[in-house]
Amino acid sequence: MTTFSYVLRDAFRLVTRNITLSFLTLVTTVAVFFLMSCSILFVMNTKHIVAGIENNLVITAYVNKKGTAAEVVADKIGKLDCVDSVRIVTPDKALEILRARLGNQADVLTLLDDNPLPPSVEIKLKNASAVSVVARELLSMEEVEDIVYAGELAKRLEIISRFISKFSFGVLAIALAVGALVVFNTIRIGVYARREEIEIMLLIGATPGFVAFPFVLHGSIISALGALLAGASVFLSYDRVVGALKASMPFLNFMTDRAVVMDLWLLLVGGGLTVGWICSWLAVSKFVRQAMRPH
Amino acid sequence: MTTFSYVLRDAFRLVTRNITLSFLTLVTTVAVFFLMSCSILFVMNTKHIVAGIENNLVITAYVNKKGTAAEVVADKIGKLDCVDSVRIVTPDKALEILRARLGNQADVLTLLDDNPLPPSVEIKLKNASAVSVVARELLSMEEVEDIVYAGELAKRLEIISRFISKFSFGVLAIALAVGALVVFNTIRIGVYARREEIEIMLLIGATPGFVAFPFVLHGSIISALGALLAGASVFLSYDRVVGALKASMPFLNFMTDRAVVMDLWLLLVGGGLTVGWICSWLAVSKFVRQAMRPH
Amino acid sequence: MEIKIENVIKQFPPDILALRNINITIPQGDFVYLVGPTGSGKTTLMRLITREVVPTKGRVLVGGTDLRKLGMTDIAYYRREIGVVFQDFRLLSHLTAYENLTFVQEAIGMPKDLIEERTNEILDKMGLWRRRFLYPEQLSGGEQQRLAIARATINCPSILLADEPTGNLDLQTAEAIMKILLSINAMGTTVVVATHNQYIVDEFRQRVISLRGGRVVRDERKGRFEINDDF
Amino acid sequence: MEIKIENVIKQFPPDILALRNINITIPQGDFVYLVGPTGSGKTTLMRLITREVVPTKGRVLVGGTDLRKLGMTDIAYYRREIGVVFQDFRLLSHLTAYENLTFVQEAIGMPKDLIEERTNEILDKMGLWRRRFLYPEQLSGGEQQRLAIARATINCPSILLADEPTGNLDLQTAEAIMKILLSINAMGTTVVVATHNQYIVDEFRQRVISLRGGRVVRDERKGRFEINDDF
Ligand SMILES: Nc1ncnc2c1ncn2[C@@H]1O[C@H](COP(=O)(O)OP(=O)(O)OP(=O)(O)O)[C@@H](O)[C@H]1O
Ligand SMILES: Nc1ncnc2c1ncn2[C@@H]1O[C@H](COP(=O)(O)OP(=O)(O)OP(=O)(O)O)[C@@H](O)[C@H]1O
Ligand SMILES: [Mg+2]
Ligand SMILES: [Mg+2]
Repeated sequence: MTTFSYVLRDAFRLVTRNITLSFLTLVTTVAVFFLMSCSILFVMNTKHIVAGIENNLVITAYVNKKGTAAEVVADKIGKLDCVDSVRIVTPDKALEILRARLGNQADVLTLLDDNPLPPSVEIKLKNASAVSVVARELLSMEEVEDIVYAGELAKRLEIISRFISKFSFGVLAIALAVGALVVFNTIRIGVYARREEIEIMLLIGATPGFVAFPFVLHGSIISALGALLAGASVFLSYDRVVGALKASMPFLNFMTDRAVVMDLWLLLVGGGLTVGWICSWLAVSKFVRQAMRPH
Repeated sequence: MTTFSYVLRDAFRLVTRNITLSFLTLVTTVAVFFLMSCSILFVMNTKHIVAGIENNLVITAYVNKKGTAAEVVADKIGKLDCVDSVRIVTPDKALEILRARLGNQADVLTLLDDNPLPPSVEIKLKNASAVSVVARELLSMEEVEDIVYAGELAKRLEIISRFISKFSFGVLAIALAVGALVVFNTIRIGVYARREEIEIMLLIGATPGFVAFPFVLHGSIISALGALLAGASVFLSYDRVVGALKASMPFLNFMTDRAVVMDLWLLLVGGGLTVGWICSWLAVSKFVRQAMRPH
Repeated sequence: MEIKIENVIKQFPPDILALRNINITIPQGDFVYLVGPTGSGKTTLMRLITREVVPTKGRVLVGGTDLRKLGMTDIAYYRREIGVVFQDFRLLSHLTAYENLTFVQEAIGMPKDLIEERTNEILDKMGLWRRRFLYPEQLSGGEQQRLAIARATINCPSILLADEPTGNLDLQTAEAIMKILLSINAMGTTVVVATHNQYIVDEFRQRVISLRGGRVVRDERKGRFEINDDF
Repeated sequence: MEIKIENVIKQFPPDILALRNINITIPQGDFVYLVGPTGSGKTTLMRLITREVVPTKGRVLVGGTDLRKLGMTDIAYYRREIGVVFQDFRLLSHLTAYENLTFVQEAIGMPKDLIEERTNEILDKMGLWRRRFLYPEQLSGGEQQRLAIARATINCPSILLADEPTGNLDLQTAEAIMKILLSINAMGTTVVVATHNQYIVDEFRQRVISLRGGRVVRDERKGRFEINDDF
């Protein structure tokens, strides 16, 4: 009991005694975790935006004029999982569009004996990767005469999306490494600064665990607190920042789900605690073992 | 002379004596500077890509059929600075395009007594912000009957481009702050770890400058070396990374100018040196002044 | 616990022979002066017993256990049975005088009220009561030394090693300290005192082990301080 | 440089009166023993002269200059004229014995070959030649003390302050050290030695200033060590 209360007090002393130093470390940790969450949110938003663009992907299928061909196609395709919605464009509608395009010379179209334009079905997809599947499906239907879709754009978006997934892992890995390094470094230098004390404590019968524990606690507290504060500032400012971005770029589809940011926050604190604990332990245990080694 | 050589040796000793510690600090600095240059390059590439898209911006101006109206407009507009190139689309060409669009029902167009389509001029711009200027200019010409341009897209690109400029400052500022903090922190803790030595040196007659200098040198060296190594790894890997990206995303217009990366490298090292110098000086000078204060 | 040092040679790199074939047995409850000129190996001998130093050859047995065989945690528990007054005090500079004393008691898990009581008592006995909230660097040399002695004795160790415990003290205080050490010894604790202080050795006569160049040159019950012990 | 301590009172927070109205004049070339029981203010008095401590009241003049008026760099240059053997040695733990000596000479910009020569000479004189590549923590207590003395004297200071310079030394070595201090004094250096060592004070008789509870209770030319100097 007394032992445990000593450990707590000593960890507390480690934090408070060199308040400037602890503060600096904390600020660094906050900055690192802040950068980290910013990168994560950036990646998440980019994915969200790309997904938004993908949602507007449309395949136009021209069908033959026989009876209800358009309805049949729309029905069949509409049942696919990856399809968001379908819309039928009748020949009349198509002609209307052409007429609008020809402007004041559109009268020429009245000379057509029959509407030569085919009916078509516009299919909205849920994501870019579905394009080729749906396209193949459409082509296999006898009702479909031709299909037109932004094949290039679809492919591009798919590639970018996949790349961002990879990139996000990279950013996370680097940020995590830097965060861990900063904590490890701080604790290591802190241990080094108190090397004499550690040696003395070990000499007067303190167990290695007892000596190491305050440092481990110190590292974990600073790291977790850093993550907490970084998360808090992100959480509190996210809505406002996204609001401002949305106001100037309403055409981009930002992520506005607070729950996701909240999850990120929790994840951050958990990660901070774990990283702090592991790093401090690594930093201090080797040193203690070394100090126990006899001459 | 002897003094200076001592200072150099002591700075060297600071680096080598706790080689693990110096190494850790260095790795942290490298990581920070690496993240920093990655952000900068990311921003530069995004701007480059946006600029590439802007380059493909086109305004179509429909002109009246009188004589050489198209040539006159093309001539006048072609002289503007912000215009990249102009191309005249004759009515025949326009009809051809329409015919292609109507497919096997295109015969209907042979019924037209006269080509109803107006001639037009396609104007390629250098950047999105020029769109409204050119548009206004075109509308003021009596030869021009109507203009069509991707107004929304142009505006969006302009906003995104401006936002990225702002964002790049933000990223740079945060990265710089974190870098400075890490260096400051390291030196501060290093000073703290050697507080006894510093006190003793001052007691036996070393001047404050003499005591502080090795620390300042140490901080500058680590920081500059960190920037150097980060710059080197960026410089050496940039071509390969961009090559890989280009291969999978050939439609994006990546920056491939090595000179820019080289400039960035130099900037980084200079920045690292300056930041290291200032931070170490701040870290050590206050401490030395404090140690000189009498009881 | 009996201390048995058997055929111990200690060589520090590269070629400093601090101890050359030492054979000493100190039964539980003995009081031993360790004398000898500077650099003769007194401190090294004590550090063998705390296992700060392991012998290059030979072995050190305390209470029948070869110290070399102890694991890290074992050593911590073993050291709690030994009180040491280090030649350079080794006080914890981030703790006040009061905290330096409570720390060692907390480390072995003593109850809080007992700690408080014993600490106050010993601070008073050592004349440090008015200095209890000062940090070591704010204490005079003699005050630091007394604090180091207080720390070493507060846990009633089985073995007490005191390396030059009166080097910074005036005669009166030195005498008072010696009386404290003797009373601790009377309660059954083995006490080993390394010293250059002739007055103390002659005043309170006990077993004297004299070192010279890392060898035992004299081992005498109720011995005196001889002039060549220090030349 | 004459040392003049005028009406000095030093109070440490909260209420520790370490010095109470001290008036001492030490002319250039004097040799002074500072005696008194532990905690009587000897070290504090010396720290007035190095300007580690400034008086709560009164002033300290060295060579006519009020130490309180010196700027940071002035103090550094002033301290180069003072050699100090600190009670706790204060050796630089990251430097070897050899480097501890060269450092102070480099700090004042002496030429390299002279440094080497003088360092080797004094290492030999202090019996530390074979230990020159060891770090302070690898030296015995007496060896550290001799290294501290070597460092304080190597720059031929105008004033030499030695706080308990023989506390960890055997009699023979202590005598040798005293002879060195006397020979330095003979060359015109003011020497102030704080000590509890009766034998030394009586053997080499010089001016004795005796402190007690922060007051000067005796100031005698060719004085002896009196029994109540240490009680
Ligand atoms: N870690 C070490 N490395 C090298 N040499 C050492 C080490 N520790 C001690 N020595 C040497 O061993 C010898 C004996 O040292 P020790 O400290 O035991 O002497 P001592 O009898 O305590 O002397 P003193 O009375 O001066 O304290 C000394 O010459 C010292 O330089
Ligand atoms: N920084 C400080 N803060 C508070 N008290 C102090 C400080 N420095 C010294 N003292 C007190 O002033 C008194 C005189 O101390 P000083 O070190 O001068 O004694 P001394 O004569 O050198 O004793 P010793 O022979 O034990 O070395 C002591 O009681 C000490 O506790
Ligand atoms: Mg010793
Ligand atoms: Mg003193």
